[in-house]
Amino acid sequence: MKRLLSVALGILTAIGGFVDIGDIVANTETGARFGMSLAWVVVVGVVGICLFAEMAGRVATVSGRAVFDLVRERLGARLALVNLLASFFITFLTLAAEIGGVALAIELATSVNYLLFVPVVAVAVWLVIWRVKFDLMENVFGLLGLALVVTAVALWRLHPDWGGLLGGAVHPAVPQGEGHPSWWYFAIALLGAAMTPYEVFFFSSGAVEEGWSRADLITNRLNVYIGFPLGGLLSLALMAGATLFLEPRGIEPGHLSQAALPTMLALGKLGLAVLLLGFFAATFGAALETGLSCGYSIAQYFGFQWGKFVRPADAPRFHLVAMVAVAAGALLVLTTLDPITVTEYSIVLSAAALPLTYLPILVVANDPDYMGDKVNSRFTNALGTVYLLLLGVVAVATIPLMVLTKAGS
Amino acid sequence: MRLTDLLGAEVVDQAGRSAGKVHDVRLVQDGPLVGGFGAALRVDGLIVGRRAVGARLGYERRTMGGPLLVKLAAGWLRHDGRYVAWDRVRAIEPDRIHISGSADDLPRPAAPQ
Amino acid sequence: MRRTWVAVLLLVAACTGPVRSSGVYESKAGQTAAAAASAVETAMLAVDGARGGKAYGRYLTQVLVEAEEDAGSAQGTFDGIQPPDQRADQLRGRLDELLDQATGTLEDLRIAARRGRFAELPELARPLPKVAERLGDFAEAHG
Amino acid sequence: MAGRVLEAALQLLDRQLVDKHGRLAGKVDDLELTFPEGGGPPQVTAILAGPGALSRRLGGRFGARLEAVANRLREGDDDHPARVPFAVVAEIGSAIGLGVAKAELETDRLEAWTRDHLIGRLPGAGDAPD
Repeated sequence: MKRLLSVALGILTAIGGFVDIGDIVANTETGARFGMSLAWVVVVGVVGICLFAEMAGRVATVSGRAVFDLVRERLGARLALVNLLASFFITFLTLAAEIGGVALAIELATSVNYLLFVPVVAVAVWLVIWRVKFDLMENVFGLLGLALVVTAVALWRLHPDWGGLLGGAVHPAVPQGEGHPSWWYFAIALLGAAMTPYEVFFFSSGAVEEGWSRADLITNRLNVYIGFPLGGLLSLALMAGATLFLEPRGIEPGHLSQAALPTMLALGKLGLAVLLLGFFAATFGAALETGLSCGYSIAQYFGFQWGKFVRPADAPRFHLVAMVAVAAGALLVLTTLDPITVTEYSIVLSAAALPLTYLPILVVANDPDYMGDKVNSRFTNALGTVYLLLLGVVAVATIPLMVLTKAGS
Repeated sequence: MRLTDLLGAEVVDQAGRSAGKVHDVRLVQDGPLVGGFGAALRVDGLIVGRRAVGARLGYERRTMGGPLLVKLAAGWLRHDGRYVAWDRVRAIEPDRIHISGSADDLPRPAAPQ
Repeated sequence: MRRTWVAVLLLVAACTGPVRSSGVYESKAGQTAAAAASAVETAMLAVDGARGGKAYGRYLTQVLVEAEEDAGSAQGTFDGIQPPDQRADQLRGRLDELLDQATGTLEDLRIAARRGRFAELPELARPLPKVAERLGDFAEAHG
Repeated sequence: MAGRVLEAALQLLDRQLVDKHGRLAGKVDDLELTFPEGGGPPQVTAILAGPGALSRRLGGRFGARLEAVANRLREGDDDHPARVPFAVVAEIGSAIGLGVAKAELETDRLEAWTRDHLIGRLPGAGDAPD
């Protein structure tokens, strides 16, 4: 019974924890511009994150080594340092975007300028990282993030033309008046939003934080294979809402408030309140994950003690990095750089950086020195190879597309 | 001496011809006893080759699984690996190691476990 | 290295400098109209919400404030571009008239919302559908 | 006796050091090789860890600068990077297990400094997470 409960809890937090500011922005903007024609990318992204999160969780469980340990062991000190600088920069950008997202969510509820909330949010994020136990933190924000299910409820209550939505999704075509480069650029953004590197840093480090053993491997699989796809459905619900309300009116969303319009119109005040709570929880939870991931990646590269399973005094450099990252992220948002713009860049750069993280995971998941009999199956390897090739193409194409489309504008 | 002084150094034979760079150093645990670890690790020889990319992925071990594509790529990048037993090392200079004999008769490294 | 930077700077300068051809000016006008239309349509959805009692005042206020800002900044950017010829002057005159209508109405909506008079929003928003339509047509004609 | 065979770069370098209490104690940034007095091939006598050892791995301008900083941080006259004698190594696996507590190692100095001067002074640093 207790086991069942913990499995259920894990799945629920995986759903609630899937969506962050990147998913909210990418899916709303894409739905508003391209309808459901890029829905397939969300599916590709969800399958990809399932594949690599499961592998990273399995490696961490069996060998006790989290992702950046593997990066350093397999790429060597120099190449791994380049990787660290790139990954840290992107995770830091995402952290800043999430802090901005929390402040924007509060702004929507209070109509007080979001910049005023940024310092408060930063202190709150740091306090949770400093004091709150790992599983409590994960459960609270994962469960609160479930409030985003309201986007799916809204969609269902609207009685949309399901056939039309599905048709748009299964017959992808670039809408009239839009160019192929922009369409592909947004495809990359969606992929980056679904597969952000920090998610695997956090997931694998979390397995160590929670002291998973081989007996937990089933739980790992269930969390990932059930939780993430359901979380992906919430992304698609945001996209469908934008397709129904924003696309026909030519609205080009540039604010978090516009992502809330479909749910507000479908469900009214209660729905809106629940959605804003969901935005808050999703971005706050992701701010915690990215803040911790900044610490995880640096500590794992240099071999410092890391983790919330020891007292802060026993992991001083890890906590120092996390603290400085949160403070610097808040400062970046306080420059009045638009958090939505920061988000857009962070997800696209995430997509470009994915092979850096995914190649070492894929290789080590095949190494019996680490994995014993828990190495990848042939099927996992076949799928992993397809993704590695795909991500390689994405990494090469991203920067040219960014220049060509002036970052999708 | 540090391991880093060997890794990446160019290996040159008596005729002055290069055999490639040191990719790895093979250690065997059969030295004198040290503390709790048992026998000390002794340098057995150098693994030398022209290309270094992919050397760290570990695919030269027979036990390594797939994925096939990565395995093939790593194998292709390392196909010219040679082994220099330590007793052939004559002198160690910065970034350069002189060996006795000719670079042509270096054996392929035996696959480790 | 330094030469690369000079090249990059020149490239950037080429992108943001004065618009010489009227074709480019026209497409900028079309983009501005589309951005303003987006803001107006957003405000209309917010007013729909207010009419049905579907949203909290603070959220509505926020949406309307942002819509006004978006339309205003689109107009500001466009007005900063030097029109290259007489045809462009004409285009600018027509678009500015539409933009003034849009920003004026959005201003009224923002003021009413800030004062908490949400019941007045639907009445104040009456000109919006027409403005949105004309902006949309303009954007399509000059896109 | 044919002993265990290891590839130094592949199976030792860049691995995590774990102390006898399971605490993380740095990485294998380099190995110290010593020629035995009686002649013969060099033996591994210590693991080198920390910025002083890592800097030389990284090479280039960045590595040189890091080495300069590391030298300045080091107190007194010991001019070698932090070393872990190979005698305290207990196990070589996906991590390198040590038979001592990390506080006894030279590699712990920067960690201890950060704790004593920065993190440890904040309220709640010594509390278990709750």
